[in-house]
Amino acid sequence: MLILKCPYCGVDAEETELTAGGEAHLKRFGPGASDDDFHDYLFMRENPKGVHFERWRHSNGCGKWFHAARCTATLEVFGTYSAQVTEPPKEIRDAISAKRPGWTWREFS
Amino acid sequence: MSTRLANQGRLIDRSKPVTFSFNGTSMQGYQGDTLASALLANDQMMVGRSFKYHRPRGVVASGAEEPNALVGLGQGNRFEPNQRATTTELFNGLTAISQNHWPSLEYDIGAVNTALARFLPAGFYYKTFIHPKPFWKHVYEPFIRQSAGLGKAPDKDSRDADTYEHFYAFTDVLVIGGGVAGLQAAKAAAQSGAKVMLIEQTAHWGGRAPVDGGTVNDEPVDKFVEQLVSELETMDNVTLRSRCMGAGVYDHGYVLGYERLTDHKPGTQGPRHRLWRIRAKQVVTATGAIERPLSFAGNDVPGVMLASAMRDYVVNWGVTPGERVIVATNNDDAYRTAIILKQAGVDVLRVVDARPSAGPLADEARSLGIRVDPGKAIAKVKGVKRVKKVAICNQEGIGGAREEVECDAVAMSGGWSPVVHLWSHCGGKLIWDEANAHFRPDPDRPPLGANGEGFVVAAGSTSGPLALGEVLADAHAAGKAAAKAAGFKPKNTKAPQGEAETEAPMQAVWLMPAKAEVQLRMKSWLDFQNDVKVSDVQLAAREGYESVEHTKRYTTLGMATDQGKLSNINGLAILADALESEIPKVGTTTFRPPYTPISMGAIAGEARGEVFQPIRRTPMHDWHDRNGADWEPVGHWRRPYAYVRAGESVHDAVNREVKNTRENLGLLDASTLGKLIVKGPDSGKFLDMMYTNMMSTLKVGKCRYGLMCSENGFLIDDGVVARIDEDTWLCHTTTGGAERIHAHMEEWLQTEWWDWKVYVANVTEQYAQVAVVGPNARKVLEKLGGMDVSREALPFMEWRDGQIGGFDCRAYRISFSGELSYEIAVPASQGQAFWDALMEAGKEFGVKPYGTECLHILRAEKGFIMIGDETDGTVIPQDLGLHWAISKKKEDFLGKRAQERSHMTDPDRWKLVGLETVDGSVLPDGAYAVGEGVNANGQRNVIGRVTSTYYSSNLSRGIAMGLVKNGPNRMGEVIEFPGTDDKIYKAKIVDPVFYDKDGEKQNV
Amino acid sequence: MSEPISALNHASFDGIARIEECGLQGMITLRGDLSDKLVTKAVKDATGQKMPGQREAFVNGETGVCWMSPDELLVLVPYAEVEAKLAAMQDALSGVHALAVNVSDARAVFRVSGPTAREVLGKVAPVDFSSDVFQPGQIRRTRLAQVAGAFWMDDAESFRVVCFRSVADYVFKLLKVAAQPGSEVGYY
Amino acid sequence: MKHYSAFAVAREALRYHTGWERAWRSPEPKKRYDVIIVGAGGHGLATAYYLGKNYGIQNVAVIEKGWLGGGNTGRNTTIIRSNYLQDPSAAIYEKSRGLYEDLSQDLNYNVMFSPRGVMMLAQTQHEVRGYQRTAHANALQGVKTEWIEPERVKQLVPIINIDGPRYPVLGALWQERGGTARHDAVAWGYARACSNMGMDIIQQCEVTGVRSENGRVTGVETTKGAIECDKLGIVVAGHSGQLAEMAGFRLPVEALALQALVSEPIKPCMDVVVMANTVHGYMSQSDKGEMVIGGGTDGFNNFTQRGSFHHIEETVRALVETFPMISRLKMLRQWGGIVDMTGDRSPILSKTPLGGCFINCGWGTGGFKAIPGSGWGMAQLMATGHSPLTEAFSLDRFKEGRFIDESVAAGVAH
Repeated sequence: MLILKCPYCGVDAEETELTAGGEAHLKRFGPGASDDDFHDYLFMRENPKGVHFERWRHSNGCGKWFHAARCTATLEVFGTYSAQVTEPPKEIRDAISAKRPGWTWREFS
Repeated sequence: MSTRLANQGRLIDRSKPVTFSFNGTSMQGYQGDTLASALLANDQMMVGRSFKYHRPRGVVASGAEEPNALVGLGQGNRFEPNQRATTTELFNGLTAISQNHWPSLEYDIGAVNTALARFLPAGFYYKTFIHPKPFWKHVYEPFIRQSAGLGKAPDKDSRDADTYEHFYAFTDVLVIGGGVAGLQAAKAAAQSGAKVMLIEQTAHWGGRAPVDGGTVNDEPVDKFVEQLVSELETMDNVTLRSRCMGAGVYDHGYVLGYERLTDHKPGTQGPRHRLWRIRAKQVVTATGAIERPLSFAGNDVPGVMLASAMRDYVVNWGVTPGERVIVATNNDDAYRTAIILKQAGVDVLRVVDARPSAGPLADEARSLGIRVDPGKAIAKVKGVKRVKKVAICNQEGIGGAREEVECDAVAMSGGWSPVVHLWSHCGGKLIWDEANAHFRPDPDRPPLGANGEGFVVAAGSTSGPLALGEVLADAHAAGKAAAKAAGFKPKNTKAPQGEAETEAPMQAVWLMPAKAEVQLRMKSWLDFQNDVKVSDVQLAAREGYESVEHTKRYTTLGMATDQGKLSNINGLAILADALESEIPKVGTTTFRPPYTPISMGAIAGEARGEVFQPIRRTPMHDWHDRNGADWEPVGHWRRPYAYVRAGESVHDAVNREVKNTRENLGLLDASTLGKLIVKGPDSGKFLDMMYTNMMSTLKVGKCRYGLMCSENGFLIDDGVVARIDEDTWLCHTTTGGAERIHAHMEEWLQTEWWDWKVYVANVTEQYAQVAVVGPNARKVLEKLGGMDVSREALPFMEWRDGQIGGFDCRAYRISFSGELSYEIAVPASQGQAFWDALMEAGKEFGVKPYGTECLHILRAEKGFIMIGDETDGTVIPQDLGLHWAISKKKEDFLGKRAQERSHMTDPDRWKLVGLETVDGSVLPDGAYAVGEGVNANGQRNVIGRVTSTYYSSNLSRGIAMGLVKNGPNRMGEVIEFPGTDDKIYKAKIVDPVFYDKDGEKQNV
Repeated sequence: MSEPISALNHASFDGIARIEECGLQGMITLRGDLSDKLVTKAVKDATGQKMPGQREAFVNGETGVCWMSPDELLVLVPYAEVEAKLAAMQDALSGVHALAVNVSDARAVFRVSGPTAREVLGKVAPVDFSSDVFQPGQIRRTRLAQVAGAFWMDDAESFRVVCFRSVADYVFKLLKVAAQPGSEVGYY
Repeated sequence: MKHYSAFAVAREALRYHTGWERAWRSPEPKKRYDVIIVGAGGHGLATAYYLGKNYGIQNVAVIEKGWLGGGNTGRNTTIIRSNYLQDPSAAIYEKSRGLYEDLSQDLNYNVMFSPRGVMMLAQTQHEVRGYQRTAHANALQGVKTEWIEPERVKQLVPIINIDGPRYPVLGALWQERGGTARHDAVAWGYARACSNMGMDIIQQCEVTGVRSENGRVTGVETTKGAIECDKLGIVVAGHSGQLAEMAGFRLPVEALALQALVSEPIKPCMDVVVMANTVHGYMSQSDKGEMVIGGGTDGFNNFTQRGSFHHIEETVRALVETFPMISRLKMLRQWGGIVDMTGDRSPILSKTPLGGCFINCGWGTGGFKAIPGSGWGMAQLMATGHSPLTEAFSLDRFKEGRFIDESVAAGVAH
């Protein structure tokens, strides 16, 4: 039963107020993209046992999407942040480094 | 015999007798009794039968760990199987029945298994019952099922007479367990100012301490408990709940509390159980420790009891389970039982102590005249339905040279195991404590919370120490630590000084006698309920079931309703010994919630009957209900399937509605269709991405039918889009689609195109929407008067705002039926009045309401697709011949790239066609068309399937739509659909528009 | 037009707390840039209230404004005035990117009142109702058992609870169960 | 190996069961095997078994990081059915169900396959149409199912409430020869049979790397040293992604928590398996008497083997509504497992970009019932390079947009 702080309304929302939205920071591939790129965009999800970035929506609340950095092995939450960014902000990455030195996720570390 | 003592019994009120019944026999107890103590007071030694061998079973414990004394409680709609007598508070009129026997507790046919026990070792069923094959299902399994199971199932049609509820609570520190440790931890935490909640599973505070004795700050411990409780009660930041068990600890500080409100006074007003959903920053588990049985032959005979339990029965309830008692132990604590029994006037024949020597408590016992036999063991308990005598031998050895002593009860103590369940539920790790021979929480590896730090602290005997002074000191420190971790500054206070008699070290004894021969091991029980013996665990190890999980599953050790509370450590030790390994290396099985079983009713909470799930109602819901609506759930909405009149079948009603709507005038409650306002300068661009169609070019005042696909290319929704003004569109969705599509739009706006200036609002429920359909549609609107709804003023696929019959409305000239049709939206609060006005004005035009099935038929006659019928999540618009709705001009829309993949452009995809049976009958729903031969897996090759099929009363024949391989190129071909009724249905491939192909009826 | 009817037409129930449907309440969903002066002014003109901050609710009787999200407000006005207020608001906001829409009929409003009102809501919403955490002046959007809802407090012992109109019947029955006689919790 | 029978048990009883030998050997790994299977769960062991039985490939090691059968094989709700909609699914699940029919005799180990019948309730018109479609499909797929009316439902399941206020039961899809089996026994039975063929089951041995040369697998590195092989099968459920990474490719799977629970045991009251997909819950009664209950998955990646309690609540309230008499039963135990989910919620049984390396994963919530069929198909694929049973479940289907979507007919695919 996770609790995530919604960065938009400031509520420490429990899981039943939230909807999980899968991997964060996907780059959309549309018409003109190669079969491989399109396939990876739709299906090739990061599935780490450890640090993970994902999307959530405060659906039974303010309705806003946001991002969370979380450990899939311990469910530790490193932070939540705006949905309107294409990569994890520095303070989130630093917070993870403090807890999980040497972590990597996709091209981030 | 077991009997009520003349005095003692701190929890009972002898002035308040209580009458109850057991197996139909009326008995008496006192207020404050548990069912178990009352049964023992009535000399009811045998209370049930075991699971596998149907052996007689008596009360063995005094609390939640009880594996044997399970009863069926209550009657009728309040009957509950498998209730523990030890945790059931006695009340007037309580009825209990014993379990797992036939025909009676005393004479049980199943007890033949006990004679056959030798042939029924652990896992025997894996090796037998293999031949002949059909016998498993028809002979062996029914027999096993009937003899297994414990309690009687409630009546098949019983409906729980009680209600349940949930409650959310938030606290800084939650303390689980109201013994001295929990109370002290709560105080230490609360002194910091933290919000503290303390929950206790029983109705009493103080736990074991008042029974075990000792002093705190030089006062008797029960006085200390009393003072502590009243002190906590006066603290504003402390909440105390008794009869509330900590059932489970979950991630991020979520804890389930199981409060039993009326189990001790059934029939009183209010819910029976309340499930607390507690969020705590820190959890203190002060759940105490549980005494372990000793493994000796016959340790399962009624009358053999945990030493601590026997002490509880004497002190708490004034009941002694025997008059001549033998105590068997490997530690000093059991001497307290001997002393208390003796002081209560019970004959304590001797203490059989496996150790060579004991501590001061033994001296005290001796001074009371109790014989102490060091280095001795119980070789065997004799007796079937109750203890008759005990054979005593040397602990070292195989159990020879026995001395037999007649007695009627045995108190046993194998040492104490901390209750580590709640610590472990969420990942807390354990360490093996060699001195006390038990697993205890490893404070360095606690369960981790959302911040990655530990969020559970163990306090008191849960964390290892057993002596009163150490327990209090540990609990005090735990309370402070929890408060600190929750962000508070604990007061610099000292723990109260607890004193108890010093004890000599215990000695791990896993088998009595240490080298017991196999005949004894086959009678030495580990799991009393499931009939797992020492020899079974040894057999599992011998056969290679070496992992503790294998052994558990192979033998069923610890899988009974007590979940191994008494058996786990003893079983592990036997396994470790058999594997010539060490206990910590063998490890434990996983502790899973709940701590003790909790009712399904409590888990379901209020969500039963009318509030099981929300039913969404349109403003005209009650009218439909009063006028014969046969309801159909669509998502959470209810829509009338048809309006059935007296004497009509549903089918008749549908046919009547279809004809009437085509010939006269039909009204459909279309309020459930989603309505989303999309506004902003980038709305056109946005909707062009959302829909396959071009929406940006739609003219103000006009409507366009639109298709939505997922990014994976499949159709997900459709509906009419109206352009309201320069930067505002109104998008209709399917029924139940509004929330989903609204969320879909917000997702793209918030997470992909956040710089686009678009706002979306869901206004679905602002409006009651009525489809006015049929040749007389215009007439009724004109009669009501108001806006011009003529062909010229309001052409097909346009909308206007105005008034009709005095109602402010928006009228859309759209048609899902092929008839002259208007959809009129009025404010929801006017919906019923508007509907009434239409019904009244429409009388002369033959107005009748129609339901969803009629809607389906009307659209199918016109070849219109329905999301959910023609689509199923695997269909792309191209499959449905909807190329006209897929813009060729747009570079991009959601789903466009997906639809370019090889399988999506495969010319062999199944495509939409109409289907007409050769004989006019109705094709079966969901039927498949067959091709030639079979595939590589021997399955019949198929070339298509029916997606919608109806009887058309207008055409007086069956009509259908379907997806057929290469269908549109095979017009006129007859294909075969095998039914599940063994008939072959032949159907001709035709154009999907069956009715009014030129659209003359709607364009009038 | 005929007399407008709210979802449950003032139904009520007395248990450990009083539950009543409040009848029709004028409501406008306003989406826009909440830091925009024109938006602030439009709110002020319609309600007399200043712009609420995160999760604030400034409500006085049937008039007020609640913060719904960083770009959304719920504007409350008397039901009879909603069309006029909306028109004025739309007019005032014609130059900015904003959306103002009448949602009065899309909602139902309940009052839950009495000394145990906090407890009744504590049975259906995953929210800390402690008086030091949730007070008049705040709004919380959350879940009422299985449906979305929002509430604020009019005073120390009464809440106004908003849900969608179609589930008004469910929410009413839900609150009735939560307020059933004999179900006092004694927690708040 | 000692043959199991009632006679053998009786004979052993006379010597207090001291003569039983190990059900499977516990050897140290050899230097080289023809085939290594990673993962001694049901699927891995079954693959090894049919490699030996059907193709004579017996120089096989099954490597397990924990204890055999300790993953999802031992923590599912044991339902066996094959009433799937899509042809490839129906083929592999029906093959599997058919193998279950004779598995006890085949393995000489009683796996307690109990074809007591599986019923999928239709509680909306949409579900009625969906299941009628499935019934038609099954008839052509050689899967024996039938559509039954509410009266028959009540007759088969007396404890059901067929006219509940919210979702009355409108009928059901009934598979008479579906049922349950004892999950642990399936793993143990296969393990014993594999061991008996001379295969090595190596427990407590974790694979830490995959070795390859020229794009072909040559062996694995393990905590018990390097082991060579010609072919490698990765069959590790929740940890497929980690193994695939070692083998140098990625998988379109995500790990989610799936939960289940049991009640305390009661006397027999329900003889069939009932699945209610509209309300998301299913229930059967074990031979022990427990009501065995399962629900849906969490929506987020999770390797903890713990799920969120609200899913338990949702499932239980659905079942209390469907079977009101369970309200006063008690939940004895809840648990969770890690399931790997693919993009279309159907499994992957496939060759991989690494030569000689095969993958079997993505069973999501429905793996137990598929164990024999999956093992049969994987063995065929690994031995011969092709299997009609596994063909449609290849890795490349996602790129082509060729999905096997079972949610079409039922919301969940347990």
